[in-house]
Amino acid sequence: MTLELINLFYVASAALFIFGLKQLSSPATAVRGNMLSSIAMLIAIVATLTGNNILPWEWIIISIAIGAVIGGLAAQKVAMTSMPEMVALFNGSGGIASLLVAWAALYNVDNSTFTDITVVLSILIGGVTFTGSIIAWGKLSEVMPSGAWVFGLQRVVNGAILFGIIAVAVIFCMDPAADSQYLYMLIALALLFGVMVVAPVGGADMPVVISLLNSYSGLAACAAGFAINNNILIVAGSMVGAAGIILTNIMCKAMNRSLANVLFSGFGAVKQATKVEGEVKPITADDAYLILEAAQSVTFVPGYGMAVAQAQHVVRELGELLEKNGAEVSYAIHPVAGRMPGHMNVLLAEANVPYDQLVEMEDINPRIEGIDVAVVIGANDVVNPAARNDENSPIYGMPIINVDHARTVFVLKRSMASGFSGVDNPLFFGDNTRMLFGDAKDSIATVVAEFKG
Amino acid sequence: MTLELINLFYVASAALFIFGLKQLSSPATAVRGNMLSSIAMLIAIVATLTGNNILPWEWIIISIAIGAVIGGLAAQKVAMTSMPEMVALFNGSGGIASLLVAWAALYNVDNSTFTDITVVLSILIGGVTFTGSIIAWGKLSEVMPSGAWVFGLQRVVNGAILFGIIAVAVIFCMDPAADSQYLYMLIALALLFGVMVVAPVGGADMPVVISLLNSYSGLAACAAGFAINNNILIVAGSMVGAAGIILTNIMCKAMNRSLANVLFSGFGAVKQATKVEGEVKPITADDAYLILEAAQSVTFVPGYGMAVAQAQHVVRELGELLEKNGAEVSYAIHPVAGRMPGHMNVLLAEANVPYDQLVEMEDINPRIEGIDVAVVIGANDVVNPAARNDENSPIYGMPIINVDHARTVFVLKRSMASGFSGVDNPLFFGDNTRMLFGDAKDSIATVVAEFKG
Amino acid sequence: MEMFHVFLALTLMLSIFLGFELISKVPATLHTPLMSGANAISGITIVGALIAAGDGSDPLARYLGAAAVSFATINVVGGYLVTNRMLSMFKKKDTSSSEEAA
Amino acid sequence: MEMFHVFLALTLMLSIFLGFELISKVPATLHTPLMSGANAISGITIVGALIAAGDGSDPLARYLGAAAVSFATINVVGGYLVTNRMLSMFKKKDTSSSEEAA
Ligand SMILES: NC(=O)c1ccc[n+]([C@@H]2O[C@H](COP(=O)([O-])OP(=O)(O)OC[C@H]3O[C@@H](n4cnc5c(N)ncnc54)[C@H](OP(=O)(O)O)[C@@H]3O)[C@@H](O)[C@H]2O)c1
Ligand SMILES: NC(=O)c1ccc[n+]([C@@H]2O[C@H](COP(=O)([O-])OP(=O)(O)OC[C@H]3O[C@@H](n4cnc5c(N)ncnc54)[C@H](OP(=O)(O)O)[C@@H]3O)[C@@H](O)[C@H]2O)c1
Repeated sequence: MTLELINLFYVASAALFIFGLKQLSSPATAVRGNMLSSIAMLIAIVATLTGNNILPWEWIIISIAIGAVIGGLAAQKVAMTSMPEMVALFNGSGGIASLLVAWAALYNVDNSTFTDITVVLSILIGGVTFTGSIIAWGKLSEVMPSGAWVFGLQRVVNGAILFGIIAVAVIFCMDPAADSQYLYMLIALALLFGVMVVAPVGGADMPVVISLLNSYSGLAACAAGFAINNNILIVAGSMVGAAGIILTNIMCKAMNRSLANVLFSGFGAVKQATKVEGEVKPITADDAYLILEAAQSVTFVPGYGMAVAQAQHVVRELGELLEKNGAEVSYAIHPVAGRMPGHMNVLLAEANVPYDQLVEMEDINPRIEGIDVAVVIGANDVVNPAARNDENSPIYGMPIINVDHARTVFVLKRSMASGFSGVDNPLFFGDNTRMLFGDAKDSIATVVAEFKG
Repeated sequence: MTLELINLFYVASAALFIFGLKQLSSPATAVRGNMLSSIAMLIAIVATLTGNNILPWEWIIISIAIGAVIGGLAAQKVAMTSMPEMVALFNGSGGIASLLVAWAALYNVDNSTFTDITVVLSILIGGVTFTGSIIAWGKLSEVMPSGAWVFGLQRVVNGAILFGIIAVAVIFCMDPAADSQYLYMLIALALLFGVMVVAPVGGADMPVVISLLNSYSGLAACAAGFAINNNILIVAGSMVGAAGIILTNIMCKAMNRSLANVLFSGFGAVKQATKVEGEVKPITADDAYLILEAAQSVTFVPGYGMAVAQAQHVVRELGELLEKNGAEVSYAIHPVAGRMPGHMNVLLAEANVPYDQLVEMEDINPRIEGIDVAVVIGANDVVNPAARNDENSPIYGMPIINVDHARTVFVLKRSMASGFSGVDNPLFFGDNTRMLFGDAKDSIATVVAEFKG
Repeated sequence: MEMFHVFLALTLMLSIFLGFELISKVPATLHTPLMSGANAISGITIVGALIAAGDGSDPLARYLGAAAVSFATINVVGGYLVTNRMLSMFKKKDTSSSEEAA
Repeated sequence: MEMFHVFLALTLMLSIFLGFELISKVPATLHTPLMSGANAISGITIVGALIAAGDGSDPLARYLGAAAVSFATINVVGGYLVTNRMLSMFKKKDTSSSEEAA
């Protein structure tokens, strides 16, 4: 095909990507949207393959086969609870791919300064995304220590690296060559910088970092698109960039923190909340059963603990039993419950909870007074009333699900330990709160057994 | 400036157009949005003027001056009630401008076939838009007879014109020249076709046609953009095209008719609604005052009659008096009340009614049972319960404001005449309906006078 | 077909999608100003008029261009002014709203 | 700077705006699949890899390109498959939802 025709196919491909994303706006059409998007990708790839100057065929087949096997296996094997790690790794491989593309583009003879600048950008963004993602993955999967890695001269060192990057980039652009030593220095510095930027962020804040790196992997593709004058890379890359930035933003807002705060400061260490005191009223699964049996309306509020306990299936079972028993059942989902946006939704969907039973925070709060029992399953920060009442709390201002306003609250967790933010939770001492200690899956399974007789 | 730099300014201009449209999404920011959009236009014009091959300066100054004076005067003089006519005229001038641009583009030496095709498209769309808009303006302003102009062989004649256009276009593209006789034929046919397409549509359906022509004026700009390889014309033209199509769609949906039905068939002539019979209970302005004085909640439902009577100012005055009197006052706006989308909103805004007192149909209907008095001011079709109940009615299925569910309904109109659709209105015979006959402005002014003393 | 025609097609495709997304967010209250605002924006043909008439050698091209400039300017000036006039009338509750009363 | 760089910039600008409009409509329920879907789309660099590596004469360019193709393919294949796996789990009430019960 001529270059013009190939590019016309790219236009068609871009339109399909857009249609695909449009259909992601509802769970009912989302599967089709993903399908359309993959067809768009196929069109772009096939159109490219018809061009003249491409890799030799054997090389293409082998490299695609390798990638397809790895990607396919990963997609099939990954547990829904490990999606954050998987996304992190994919971000990394997107980043390194863009870095390599930009590097290879240097071997083209007719590069202008404009192109060189975009090559440098692509290498930088791609490199940072690559190593940053690996560190994020390591911290999340606890292959590496997940704490914030802080040392005295951190700012100075990072400043020096940044300065080095700029200097080397300028020197390289003045005399660019594919085998310039400055190129190697640039790549090394970008990779190093990725490590240095992500390492000081605590494992707990990784989801925000991952989403940001998601965005970067898109921007890297954009930059690579400029480097090789390719439109479809720019269109698709921008979409990915927008997705990452929007999700990052949603998470920061839902935690009531700024992005800078997430990236540049450890959490919880500094601020001190008002000490919480009071009496804790534990309850046994048997007694919980009796109360649930009598309830007219029950709402489940899942959190990270449900993912840890893998309790979603028994929760769905309990939900169905309660419905059969005549109660109205809903699932209230906080935007940052769990460890990534939409985490709880995916787990519950996996357990076959219909998505029209899921209720968002803004919709449940106005009617929570009318709920008989709110069952908090391994959630903690997202139901912490201190966010509403205690101005000294580090999470003050974070919007929460007001379970303390329900008639009765059950909190299922293993101990009195605090959640992700390390902040005490006055909910546990509330008059209408009963603590059901133990692994969430076990506790619920016991209640389910009682129901079944 | 170099062509590259000019085009970079076009990119900036396009971004500003987009920002401007984004700010149109709320009345609070809309003024700023319009401002941004005009700055975008200015940037595009100034950047273009720095190019080499432009019209001689004297010509430019004179032609801009002429246009600016006409446009400026029109904008200042037009009454808010005549906005539909004004928009129609502007559509026309946009269309003819695109036609002329495409024509002038033929004098460039290096035209490809692709360019010729886009020139033809631009001439066609521009020409149809021009004469179509003039006819639409004529019918709306009643300079021309506003009925549907129908004659026996219409389809045959229109088919022949269309065939002629295609034939001439093909011949012209095979041997294009700026002074080809086929060009003149093409222009003449396009102008004729515009007349023939709009003439058979009744004056009453003109708003839909105007909105459609709005869209066409944008598409004509797009086509002109292709003809002269200009990006900013394409970006801006697409936005206009989208706006027109979306509004056309909204109108058709709110009337429960298809676009084809609007364009190709007279209205009301064919279908026959169930005959309405019953007793009409008139009321005097004095009695209406007594009831309003005692009302806790009043909602005004304005329609085309309010525009005719120019009653918006007294309505606002009455609203304020009722509020002082302790009643809750709202204005319920049907999406196709009046003669163009948003017509009532503009009139009420002109009379200083705050926009947060305006309520949309979907929001008023669920709570209309709780309203003491619904005051229908020159509205008819948009409150016709036949649309809900009478399957034989031509307007059956059109969503309406359910004023008949309010405790009391006042209908202000001059006679028992039907509205725009020519359909009888059972509302007038309702148990809780009182007819306040007379010009809406006079009737309301009387009530206001009673209130004042 | 040349390469920049493809670019133009891409621009068209993206702009149309974007236009639909943006405009469908405009609330019903602002639909009339939206129409006149669209009139103003369609005046962008003025750019085309300046270029197309300048490129040609023939005097007729200039007449056509000059006429096109005039027509497009009507849209630009008239459209933005009347839209601004309309939009300035939209006020929220509790802004000074009672001076203009008749 | 050449003309097509300007075109690329325009494409970038339009795509970013469009991206924001489209993605901000994705409901919270689908945010996790959105992330993995974005992973898949970012695999578009595979197109860049095929081209960049083919254009160069140097064998190193080929190694780089081949590696890039592999990495990008991981994203494409893995991303679409896992997104599809996730999305297929989202069901409405009253579809056959009880077979899989443990
Ligand atoms: N979703 C996102 O996108 C995202 C992104 C970044 C940060 N975050 C943050 O993550 C937090 C999410 O809040 P969250 O309420 O979901 O979780 P959380 O505050 O981290 O609390 C989880 C709770 O689950 C309990 N738990 C753990 N394993 C359990 C098991 N096997 N059985 C029962 N309980 C168990 C833990 O208590 P025990 O140890 O006592 O059992 C813990 O208190 C927020 O602070 C949010 O800001 C979320
Ligand atoms: N808004 C749009 O975008 C749009 C577009 C296309 C079509 N339409 C159509 O237009 C119609 C709009 O409905 P509508 O209810 O607003 O208007 P309508 O159905 O046309 O009724 C207007 C009523 O106002 C009365 N009226 C006229 N002058 C009056 C005066 N000076 N004082 C008091 N009353 C007066 C007339 O009755 P009297 O003669 O007895 O006084 C008439 O029944 C719908 O059918 C809609 O489909 C609207």
